[in-house]
Amino acid sequence: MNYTLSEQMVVVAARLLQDGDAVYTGVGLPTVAAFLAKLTHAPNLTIIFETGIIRTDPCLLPQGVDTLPSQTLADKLSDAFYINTLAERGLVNLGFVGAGQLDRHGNINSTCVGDYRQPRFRFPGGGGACDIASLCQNWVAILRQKKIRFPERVDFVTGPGYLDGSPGARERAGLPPGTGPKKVITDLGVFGFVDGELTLETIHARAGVRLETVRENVAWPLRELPSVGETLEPTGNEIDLLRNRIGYRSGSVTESGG
Amino acid sequence: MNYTLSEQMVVVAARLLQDGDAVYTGVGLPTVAAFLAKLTHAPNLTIIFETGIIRTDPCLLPQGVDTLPSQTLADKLSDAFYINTLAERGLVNLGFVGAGQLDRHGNINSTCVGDYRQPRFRFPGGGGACDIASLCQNWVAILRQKKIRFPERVDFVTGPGYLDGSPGARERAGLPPGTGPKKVITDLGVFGFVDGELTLETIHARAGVRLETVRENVAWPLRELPSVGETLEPTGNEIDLLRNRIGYRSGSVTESGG
Amino acid sequence: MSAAIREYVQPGCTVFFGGMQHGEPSAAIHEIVRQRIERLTVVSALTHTVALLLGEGLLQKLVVAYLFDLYERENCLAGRARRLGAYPELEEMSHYGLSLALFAGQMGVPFMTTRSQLGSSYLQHNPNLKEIACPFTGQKLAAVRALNPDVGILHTQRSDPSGAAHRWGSLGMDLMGINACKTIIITTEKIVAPEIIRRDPNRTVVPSFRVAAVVEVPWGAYPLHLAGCYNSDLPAFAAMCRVESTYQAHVDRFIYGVADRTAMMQRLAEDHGQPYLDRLKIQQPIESTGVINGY
Amino acid sequence: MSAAIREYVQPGCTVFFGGMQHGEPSAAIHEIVRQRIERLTVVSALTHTVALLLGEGLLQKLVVAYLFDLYERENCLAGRARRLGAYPELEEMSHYGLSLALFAGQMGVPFMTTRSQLGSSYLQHNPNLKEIACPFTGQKLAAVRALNPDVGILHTQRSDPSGAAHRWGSLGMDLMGINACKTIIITTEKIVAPEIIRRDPNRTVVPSFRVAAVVEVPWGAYPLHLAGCYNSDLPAFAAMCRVESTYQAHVDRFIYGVADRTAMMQRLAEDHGQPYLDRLKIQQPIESTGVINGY
Repeated sequence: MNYTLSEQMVVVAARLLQDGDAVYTGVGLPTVAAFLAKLTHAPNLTIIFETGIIRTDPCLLPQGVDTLPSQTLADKLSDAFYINTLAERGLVNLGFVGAGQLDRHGNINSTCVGDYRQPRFRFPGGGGACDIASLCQNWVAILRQKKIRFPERVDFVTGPGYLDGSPGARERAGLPPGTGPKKVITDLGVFGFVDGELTLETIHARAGVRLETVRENVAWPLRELPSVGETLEPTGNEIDLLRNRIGYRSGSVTESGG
Repeated sequence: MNYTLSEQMVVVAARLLQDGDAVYTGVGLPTVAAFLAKLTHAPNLTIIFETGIIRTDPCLLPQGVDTLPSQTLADKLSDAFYINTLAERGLVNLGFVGAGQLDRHGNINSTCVGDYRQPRFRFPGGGGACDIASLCQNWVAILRQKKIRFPERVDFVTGPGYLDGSPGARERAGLPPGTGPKKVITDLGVFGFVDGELTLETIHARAGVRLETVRENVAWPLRELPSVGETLEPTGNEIDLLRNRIGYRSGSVTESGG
Repeated sequence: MSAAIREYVQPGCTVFFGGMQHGEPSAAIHEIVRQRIERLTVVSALTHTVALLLGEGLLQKLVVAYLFDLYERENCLAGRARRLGAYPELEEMSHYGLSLALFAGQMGVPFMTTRSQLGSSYLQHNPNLKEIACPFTGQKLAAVRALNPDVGILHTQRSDPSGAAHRWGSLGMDLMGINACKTIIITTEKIVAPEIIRRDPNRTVVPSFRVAAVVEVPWGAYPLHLAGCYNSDLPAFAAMCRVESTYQAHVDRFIYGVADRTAMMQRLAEDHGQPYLDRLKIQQPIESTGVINGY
Repeated sequence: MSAAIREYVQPGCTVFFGGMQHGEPSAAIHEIVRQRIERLTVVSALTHTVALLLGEGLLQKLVVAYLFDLYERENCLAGRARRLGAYPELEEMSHYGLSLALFAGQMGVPFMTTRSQLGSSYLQHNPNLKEIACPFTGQKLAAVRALNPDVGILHTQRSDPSGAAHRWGSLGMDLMGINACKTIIITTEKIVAPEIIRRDPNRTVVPSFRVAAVVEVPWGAYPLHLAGCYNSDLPAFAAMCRVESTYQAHVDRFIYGVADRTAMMQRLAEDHGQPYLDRLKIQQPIESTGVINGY
């Protein structure tokens, strides 16, 4: 079966969604993943975009989060305030975020590298990523994997993961109990968290990814499950839906949410 | 000229409104007063009802604050939250309140007489009176005058006047600077405040009210302006507008706002 | 209605009713009375038929700024509650305070602030109000503690079968109130196709995943007015509450004596003639220009 | 437009622009560029044409959660600002944090709270965020300090001459943002009769006593989309910003080289043909069912 790594990432993300979930998604792969879940195993999914759009029907694939297609015939059009109150109330099951960088404990940085006032590198900023990472019941980061994007410790915590990784660190900081990053999906593999530390679960082996490549593309000795598996491939139905029903073309939308 | 004391009260209230004001009014006399002001000297008045109605056109005289006539063709229909944010921002020039009782320093009580948990007498409660008394730039109380309704000190401060009457008492309590009661209009006379104390300014002498009657109907030695005047009577035009344009009949609406 | 109330309104629970002097869920309140669901804590603002819960002795607590029926000179309801041993505990704050308590509940934060109520006696008697200092300016503020009622009931002009509903007219505490609730019941004048709702999604009250039950009930807010639907019959309601005899006759005939709101409205028409109800209907409807969406 | 901007947008003032990835007041932003009003502090969320203020060196400070153009690899604007000595000071918080800052501004209270941003680095670098403890529960919260911009500009689909305007579609930070501002400018696709607005007063943005100026400007949000009016032309805008040469040509021809938005749209039609604009228009309009009011 022929598929791209982007399609693999989308399919992994889609499978994390459960029927009946409310999901907070950003532009790009997360939206495609939500639409795919909706058309497969999660018909009662509610999809939330940060400008205030709440919809249960898929729409023409948005080029941005907010377009006339993504607004039209929405279930509710509200605002950035309202949808975050849903999240802070604990009513949003999952959030997808993109990230400039992600560290050993799942903290994300979409702000800057180096000193905040004299940064070596400036990202565009976190947008709503911090809100998703702070407030949704759980969240999932989707980003392409390069060593420089996976430092051991980010210089700026734009969105809190498990902070220093100590037990209860999020709760001590005041974040809602039980929240935090659940998975990280890259073009190389899928990661979970064990004791607050990023932990490799599966690699996209069928698409040709090797374990060594995954290890080489984080800046610290990567923790791995005792037996790292192979990411389940997309099914023919999933690829068909992606390409022909949703209209997704790898590269036609940007990678990052949030 | 024949007119009722209610009409006198309405006319005094109307004359306190200035063109361009935003006024927060309750059911009854205050609404009638706002409509009268609108039809005479204050065509650019904005009238705000506490359920969220904001209108610049008079409407059929509401029996309650909120009716289909008072909603229809409003300038904006919002909610109890929104209109109070306007007040807390300092954007509401005047508020009218009713009161069960009003004391020497202009504090109002629409809650209870006696101990709060074992009251000798229960009023229906303050509703939005405290918000008006706390937040509007200034406020005016309208109530019928009986000694029992003008105690020296109320048992429950439902809406803050000048509290204990000491200089800056409202500001020390944390209330917005410069706010407070401006006038009290009764069926006997019109009062202002001097040094935070209720002070008689005019009596409805032309309607037969005597100074002694006003003094007898407060529970403390009443402070008076050096020369207590006579309340200016309604003009023929005002009475005509009240009766024939606004449709106000004395007794057809209840006295109290808030 | 009967099933929705039985399932979601439990004895002893906290209920929010929308409709601040406009379009309250009176049919739902009648059903609560009919089922005699007791020990309720009611959070509401300027709702009128809540008086029936007081008169029937079903209240344990009221979280309000105002309730006309507490004025014992005016009608028989508070007196009835006393005799039934069910005069409710009162938790009082101002209307804005109450809207902030519900707003904080909607937001999932533990409190909100205002300068209203500073200097008042509410702060001394209500433990859910506290004076705090602003961390930036040092200024005093009244903190109002969040309220999250167990169940909220909002009456609406139209809803689709999933509970995506449109409500318009003055909104009182409807939006923050219903959003603050853990469980939401939507009652509606008319169930309509989802497309009717989705062609104007800015007006939708809550997303349907928040709604537990939807009940179609024409005249569901009577005797209150409801924008676009009917005017109020409040003078008749107030008169009925004044003395025991008319009150008792009313609840026997129009609540306990009927199965539902449809039967109640039939009885009203029988007793007073159909023109009695027809005169409440909108005589001069004014329809808005719609909005355009699409792409 | 020219007069409204000149009167109300002063050099050095703080400006809020509505339109979070939807229908921003781009014609007003062009006019600010044309008048070269400098040292602006801009408060906004996901507005695109704010990039022009950056590229033209007119910003002193940005209060934002995200600005694409800070990503210097992607386009030439931040680099231009640096060269002009006008790279803005950044005050950053999350989008929800920003909406709360504006909401507190609307409310007239000095702060609002959320758990978002706790544990993040925003709290260390932004003095307008502080950790506080809830007076009721003791739990930690992030307090976000209120923002009251000097002037706010919101583009709307329709407005009456007094500034009572309807805006629909996704609302981003429009309502709390514009309400927080001391002075409000409404720009609108179409000036309509007051009756059109008042037949649906639930949709009215702010009461007209809050509005300082109303400007009719068709295509006033281009290159953004605006619900009911037109789709976006953002890919063209993003491509234009990538390198100096196309950027400079664009601002010369379409901002400095024209008197107003009408002239700009004429030039676009001249350069690219009328079909270029026609394709942005709504191809399949969907009109809502109106609401009824009256009595």
